[in-house]
Amino acid sequence: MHVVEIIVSPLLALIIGIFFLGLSRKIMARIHWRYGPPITQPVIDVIRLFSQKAFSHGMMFNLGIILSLAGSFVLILFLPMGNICPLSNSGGMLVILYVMLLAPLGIALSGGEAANPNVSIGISRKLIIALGYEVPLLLVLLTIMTRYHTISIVEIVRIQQNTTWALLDLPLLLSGIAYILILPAILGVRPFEIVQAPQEISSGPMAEYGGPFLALATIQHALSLFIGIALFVNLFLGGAGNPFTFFLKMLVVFILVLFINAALPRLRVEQAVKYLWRWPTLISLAGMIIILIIRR
Amino acid sequence: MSLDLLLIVAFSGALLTYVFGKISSKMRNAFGVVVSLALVVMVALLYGQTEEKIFYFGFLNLPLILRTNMLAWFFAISVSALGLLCIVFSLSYMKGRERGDFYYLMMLLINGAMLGIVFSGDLVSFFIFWEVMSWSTFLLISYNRGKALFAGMKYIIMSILGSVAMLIGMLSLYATYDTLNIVTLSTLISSASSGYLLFLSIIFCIAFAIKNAVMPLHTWLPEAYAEAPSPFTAVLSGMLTRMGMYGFLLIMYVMVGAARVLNLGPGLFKFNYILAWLGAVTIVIPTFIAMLQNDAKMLLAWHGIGQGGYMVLGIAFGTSLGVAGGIFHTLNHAIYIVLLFLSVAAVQYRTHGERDLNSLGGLIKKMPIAFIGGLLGISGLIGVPLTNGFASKWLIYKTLILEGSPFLAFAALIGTWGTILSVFKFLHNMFLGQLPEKYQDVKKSPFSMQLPIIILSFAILLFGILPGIPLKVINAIGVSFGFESLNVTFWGIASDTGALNTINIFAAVLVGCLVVALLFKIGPKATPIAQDDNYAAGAPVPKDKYHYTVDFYNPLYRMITPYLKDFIDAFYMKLAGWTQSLSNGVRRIYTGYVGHYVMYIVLFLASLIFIQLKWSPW
Amino acid sequence: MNDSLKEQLTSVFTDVKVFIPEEDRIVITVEKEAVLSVLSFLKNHGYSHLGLISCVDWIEEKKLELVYILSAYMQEDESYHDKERTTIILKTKISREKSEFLSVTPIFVNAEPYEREIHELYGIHFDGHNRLTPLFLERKYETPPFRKDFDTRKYVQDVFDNIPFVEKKAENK
Amino acid sequence: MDRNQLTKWLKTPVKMGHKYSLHAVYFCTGCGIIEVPPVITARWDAERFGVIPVATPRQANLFLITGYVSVKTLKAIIRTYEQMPEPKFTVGFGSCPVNGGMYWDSYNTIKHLDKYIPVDGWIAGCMPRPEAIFVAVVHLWTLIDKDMADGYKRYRKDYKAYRANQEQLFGTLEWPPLFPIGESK
Repeated sequence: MHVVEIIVSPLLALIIGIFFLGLSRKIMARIHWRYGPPITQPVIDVIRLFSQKAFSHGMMFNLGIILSLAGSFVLILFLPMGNICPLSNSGGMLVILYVMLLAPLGIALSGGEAANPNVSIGISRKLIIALGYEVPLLLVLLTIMTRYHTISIVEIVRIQQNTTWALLDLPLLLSGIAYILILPAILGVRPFEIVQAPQEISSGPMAEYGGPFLALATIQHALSLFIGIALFVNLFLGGAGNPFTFFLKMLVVFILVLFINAALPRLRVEQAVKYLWRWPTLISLAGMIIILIIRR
Repeated sequence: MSLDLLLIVAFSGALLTYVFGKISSKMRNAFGVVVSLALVVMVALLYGQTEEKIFYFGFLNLPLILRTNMLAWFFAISVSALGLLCIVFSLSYMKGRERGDFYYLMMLLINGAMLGIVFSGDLVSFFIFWEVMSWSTFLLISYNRGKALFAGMKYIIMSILGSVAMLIGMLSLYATYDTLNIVTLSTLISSASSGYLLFLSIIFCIAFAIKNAVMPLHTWLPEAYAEAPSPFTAVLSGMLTRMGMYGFLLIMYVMVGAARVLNLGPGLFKFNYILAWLGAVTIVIPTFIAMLQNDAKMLLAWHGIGQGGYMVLGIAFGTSLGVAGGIFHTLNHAIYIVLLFLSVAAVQYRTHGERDLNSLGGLIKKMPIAFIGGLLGISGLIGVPLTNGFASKWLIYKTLILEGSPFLAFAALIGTWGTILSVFKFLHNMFLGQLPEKYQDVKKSPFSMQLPIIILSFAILLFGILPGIPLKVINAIGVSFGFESLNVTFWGIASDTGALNTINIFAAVLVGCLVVALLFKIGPKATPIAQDDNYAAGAPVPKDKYHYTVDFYNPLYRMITPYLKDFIDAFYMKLAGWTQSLSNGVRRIYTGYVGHYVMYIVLFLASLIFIQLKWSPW
Repeated sequence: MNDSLKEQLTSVFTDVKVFIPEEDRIVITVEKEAVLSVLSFLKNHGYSHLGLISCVDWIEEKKLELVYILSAYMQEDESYHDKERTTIILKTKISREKSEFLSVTPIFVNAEPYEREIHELYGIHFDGHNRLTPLFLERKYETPPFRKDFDTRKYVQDVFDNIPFVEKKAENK
Repeated sequence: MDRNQLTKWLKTPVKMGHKYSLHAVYFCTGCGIIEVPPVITARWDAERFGVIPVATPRQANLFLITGYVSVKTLKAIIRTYEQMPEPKFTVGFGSCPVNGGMYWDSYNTIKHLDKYIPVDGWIAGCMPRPEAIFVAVVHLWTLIDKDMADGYKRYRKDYKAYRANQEQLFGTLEWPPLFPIGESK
């Protein structure tokens, strides 16, 4: 049973991620008053990309993108998806936090070897934005962990199953709001799409990615969409009994984020970091202080 | 394998290398390596023994004691192993340099002194070896003359302050218990009043805080690391600064004992609580300062301070997990900071001493081994899973969160993300990005430099995937301090409140990489192209016209530089200025005419008589 | 107001012909030696904006005519008001064979690209110009392309047309 | 539009993939680029057929040469074309790339684009309307189906001739040849 879970959960995550990508292009098109591509367009793109003979800048260029996608797949094994959570007892929340780091590190390393100016600028923007949203994210995660007095995410989900959702449980409301405010930054979606800005830095770290590299990068982007939203659903919306209700909750959150994405223009790096360090941080700090007061 | 033989070999070996150096440098190098190898073997054979050797010299009728226990062995093995690797590394690094014999003498002397500190059973020999270590470090830091002299001066003044503080503590101990043997002291001390214990802890911890560069006393470290010759900086940052950690452990958990030290001091301002907060501050601020540095060694130096904060935080938190995490982090930090400094030295060796990150770049194709060393070093420093940094940080975080102090955990986690940014800038500016014109013909580093880098990289991965190996020893240390033992499995900690299982993570990452590599193989094989054949809107990427890794995090600099001025260093400089002007004033009294001296004496006597007449105090 | 400028010009300079074709436009034709002094005179009188330098190729007279177009920047004070509307067109003729002329960059710094363009397309060498490198054209031309005696059709024939089509070349090999 | 015929997908996934995911390099070479924005946005919406503009040639497989090609722009076009991954298609857009069009006797524009880089399809018209682009895309589909859209193969086969033409026009080129000149015959 355990082995089946290990195979099923990444595949399920991949399917949901690719579906989200296709859905996002369709909904964005409809918002732009256009007909838009079919939902399966990302699958067509990936098939076409795998058939192209790309250019590689060297050994690290290949290994980096492989490491980054492997990092995303490994992270999915730690995230509970409904009742499936293969590697729940080998490290818990802290491992998730650190394995979330592997994907951008992999892309940064492989892009770095390409010595392309756009890539270097993209990498530095990626790391600055990551520092930007990590401050409130860490505060939120620590609040939850101290609130439920555990560091394993399966435990958090189980407690929420018994009691109410974390979002509705009063003291954690502030942390929930803070997380929603930084969700577009975690997913790298429009108001914070500074890293892969096609117009400014010709899609940043992906500027030098050809056929198969770009295919792996799109799959990684799909998985990171899945991871960002799955983390939110697990921590604040109480996970789910079975994968299907989990998927429904994720769909709702995704469409909410998509509307924000469609409506807002792209921020500059300083504006983004200033925003991230002002409102979400204050709210999550207040949430943590409340939790500490209640615990005393 | 008796201890005194070990120390005799260490110190006589140092002197003999100096003598051999006069004959021929080849023999000196070979002898140096043989001595340090012998030390490693001898220390390894001491595993698990608790032996004690007492020597009576006529000195103050105090016995000099050498003893080994698990804690001593743990520090000794890392000191000698890393010392050996740095000696091997500096074989080719120091080839062209002058005063090579002096360099090797000092390196082996420091190696021996550190072993002496670790094995000394009483405070007098501890203090003697401590002074030998401080002085030889001062001589080696100012090896490069020029700015290094100032850095060495700054280092030696602060370490003298530390030694004086330690001396005061020892004198007060000798006055009350007239023995300086650590074991008997620890039994006698437990009966002392908590006020006296607090005084003792503070005095000794000032000495060790200076050596371990805890926040307010850290200002000597950046210049000392930057100016010292690189292989020595590796030793300095790897083990020498962590003698402060050994000192902390010795005082807090061996002498004063765990039970008493954890509730010293009134109410909220407990001694270890303040120390934990100092550790947390030491993590955050130096890491963000490191982000602004443009010199590779300064950047790593500031990280040395930052990581020191993790160790102090771990130890000061006083739970069995925290202490185990702190000690484990000392070992891990030693491994990857030595690796990073050695890879910087390898790059320096090839690019004629170039350290400025803004003018380096693109060396990945020219020096792949140095790149791999750098990559694994920074992933250890960040704490990427499967590297040793992660295992020790996980322990520290777990205890911080479960003990319910999220703000400390938040400081530690933000330190990690600050590390990621600044450390990736280090790797990107040195090895990735555009290769400047003048480094087109850089060759690979020689094998004697690559060997230590490969061994250390392997050690990072080994301790990352199987943290059980060192944790078993650390657990034994924790038990000897009186903490309950953690059930250490071969690959992490098995406990009901969240276990660490690095084999699962390793297997998952391995399978993930294989699957993705197969996925990658579906597409046709990519055609390799030159490093600089890039897309730049149809135009050629301008060569050397501009270097886009200059000012790598420019938007962030503008935001955080105003908050990160180094007030403490400025304060110390002002202090030094006042003392200088004060001493200038005093110097004028000694004018050299005998007449003046006689006048002073007469005046002094007159004032005494006057006081006696007026108030007759005697 | 234009006549007052006209009087000033004729009074100060000797052989300057001022002609006002329509309201707010003054055409001044000058000998090539006097160009620099007239330009600096006009600049001091408020016409500090050099809009454009262009060149006309009078092939019959064997002359190249340089045209400088000046106007005044917007100012608040009243006296400037009518000056802002007038544009001054300064013309001078130089010989076509020995096409040499002084650069006006000392007076108007923004003349630098205009002079580079005229140098590239008409072949007039401006001495005193710091950077007479090509501006737009990729290839070298013996007779500068904008001159009337440059036969574009013949140039296209012998440059572009004798580059063979790839397929034809492959077959006849 | 046989996009959702599964049998075709299983038989020839590469062809179908290329047909229904044409990513065009957003490179404004000439006056024709003013026709591309209406094609991508709401009124004509090329994304229905999977045609979207991408930022870098590395990610693209379609190269629209829009409008007249001046000698200076040709250098950038050749470099961009060579930076595109292998199965790539070029479409000459407007009459100027075909035979020089309105600038047939200009000293500064090149007359026949396919002397320098291989071109798979042409769209006539002095700024053809967006519908003409869709006709070109459909035409490209049929070419891909019949394996006639082999511009990149011709470039690889006759690279020596193409390179000679380019060097004849520019003298020496700064970037090295894409395929080793010796054995490209």
